[in-house]
Amino acid sequence: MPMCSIKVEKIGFKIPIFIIRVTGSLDAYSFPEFEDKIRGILDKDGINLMFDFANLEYISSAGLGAMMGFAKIAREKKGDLVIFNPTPKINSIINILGLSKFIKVFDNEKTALSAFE
Amino acid sequence: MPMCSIKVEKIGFKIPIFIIRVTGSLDAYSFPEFEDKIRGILDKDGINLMFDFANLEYISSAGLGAMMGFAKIAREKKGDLVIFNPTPKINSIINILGLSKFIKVFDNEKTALSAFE
Amino acid sequence: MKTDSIYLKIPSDKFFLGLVRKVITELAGGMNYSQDDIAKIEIAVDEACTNVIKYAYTSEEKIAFKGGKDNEINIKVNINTKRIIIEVSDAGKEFDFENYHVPDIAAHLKEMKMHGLGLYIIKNFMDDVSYKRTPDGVNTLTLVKYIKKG
Amino acid sequence: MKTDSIYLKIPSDKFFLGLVRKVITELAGGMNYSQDDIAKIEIAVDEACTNVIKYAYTSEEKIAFKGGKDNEINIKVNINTKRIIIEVSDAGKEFDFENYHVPDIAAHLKEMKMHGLGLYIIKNFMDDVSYKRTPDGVNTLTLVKYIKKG
Ligand SMILES: Nc1ncnc2c1ncn2[C@@H]1O[C@H](COP(=O)(O)OP(=O)(O)O)[C@@H](O)[C@H]1O
Ligand SMILES: Nc1ncnc2c1ncn2[C@@H]1O[C@H](COP(=O)(O)OP(=O)(O)O)[C@@H](O)[C@H]1O
Repeated sequence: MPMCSIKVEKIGFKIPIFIIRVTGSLDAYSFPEFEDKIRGILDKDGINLMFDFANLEYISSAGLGAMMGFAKIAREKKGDLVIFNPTPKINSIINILGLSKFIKVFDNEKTALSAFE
Repeated sequence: MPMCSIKVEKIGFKIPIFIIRVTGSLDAYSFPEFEDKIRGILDKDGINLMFDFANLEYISSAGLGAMMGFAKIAREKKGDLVIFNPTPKINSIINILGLSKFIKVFDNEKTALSAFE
Repeated sequence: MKTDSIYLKIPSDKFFLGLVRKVITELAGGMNYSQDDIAKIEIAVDEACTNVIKYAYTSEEKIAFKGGKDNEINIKVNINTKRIIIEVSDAGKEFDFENYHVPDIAAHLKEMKMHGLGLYIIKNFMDDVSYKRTPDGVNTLTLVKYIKKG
Repeated sequence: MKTDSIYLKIPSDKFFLGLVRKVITELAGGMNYSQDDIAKIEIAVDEACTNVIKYAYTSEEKIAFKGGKDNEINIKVNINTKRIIIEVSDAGKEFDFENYHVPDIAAHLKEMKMHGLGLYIIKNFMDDVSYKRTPDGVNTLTLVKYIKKG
């Protein structure tokens, strides 16, 4: 029932950037499948990740922790992970928890892209 | 919790027509207040009623029965009652119950207005 | 076949009808029903609970389930890959369900009558509807809807 | 002051977390909480139920409440105009809540650690959190959130 799906777009500048658009609820139920998919991207050449959270309705600690974990892996590979377009609800959770100190959060896709320039 | 609110616009052709835009859920909880308001309109000069159901999420038998009752009163006073813009969900309920045989249902505001020409 | 049961208990108060609908649509929405069927189950359960609030529990007398509080409605939802079964129970007045006949809805609507739609909806929108009253005074209306094979 | 109790019982299965959130947001949404507070209550209850599923009930052993089925989670919500109280109960393993200390979240995040956020969220997002285990083996985590006066 708590569903989460992603759409991945690969855009090519000097380095490839993966835009990952997340839809639904990222909770303990939907988390394993989500994690598998993102790990699959990280395992290949995906070290620059942009997460579009516009259609993410809910995120629990499982999802938030995973974002931290993915960011760590991406940075170890000299890439980065950013989030853009979060709903006010999710933006507020990210801020209260202090996650925004470790993962950059942008208002929109354009400003998020600038993180990789 | 199951809230229902209405916005009323009076438009003047030869005869006054009341466009009633309904938002929320029209169930047994929200029904009494809704009925009071519509009866208030009918009691004055409101005999031509157009119900905008675009933002009506839910309607139960209390609400459906009330629409029949209002239509009856309006017609006795030589007016009429029509519905426009129902969501697919509510349109389907109205059709299955056969209410659409007794109350005209239109796709949009323009065609609904034509009922009063 | 795995079968899950979910229980919801609410005070007999119209205020909680929206909650009941949320629970039902969330559960039915996770199954293989068409949008139309989900809407039918939603309204049928809403009407069943509305009737309990309106007719089974009257405002004058408070009645409790054994060990429960006054004027509660118990909703048990049992789901598997084939169907949903919803049991709506109360400890209120008995209802002579067997001898209640839903009105001829076409004639009823022709006369622009406002009442009597609730049980018509329940009986016509669900595949199976039955009523039972146990000796200890618990009334249960059981609603069943099967998943159509696509 | 009128106080209402609503009960929800679900199988210990992550599949039903979405249902729990719907119930909680519908109830809290009908009270005078800010959107932020509703989101905090929603995630706190989700984390509490997630922990029961992950840690209290393990997949090897099935445990039931007295008279209940195996591996169920009981959620009792008590609401009035002042606050919401949510009790999440299970019949599973005991949790040494008193001696569990949430991590220093800033340091934790600095090291990009992925775990241990759940109880931090529960304790920081709710006004009052307590744990109790009764002699008959029922664990209850009680979460309280007050309505701020505007
Ligand atoms: N749970 C119940 N307990 C007692 N009487 C009931 C119950 N449900 C329905 N009834 C009776 O059946 C009648 C028809 O109910 P219904 O079809 O829902 O329409 P309405 O509520 O508009 O009358 C009611 O008027 C009532 O007399
Ligand atoms: N209901 C519970 N029963 C038993 N142990 C629990 C329970 N809830 C939490 N714990 C323990 O507390 C730890 C911290 O939980 P939490 O903060 O939710 O983070 P995480 O689940 O990511 O480890 C868990 O790893 C677990 O050992």
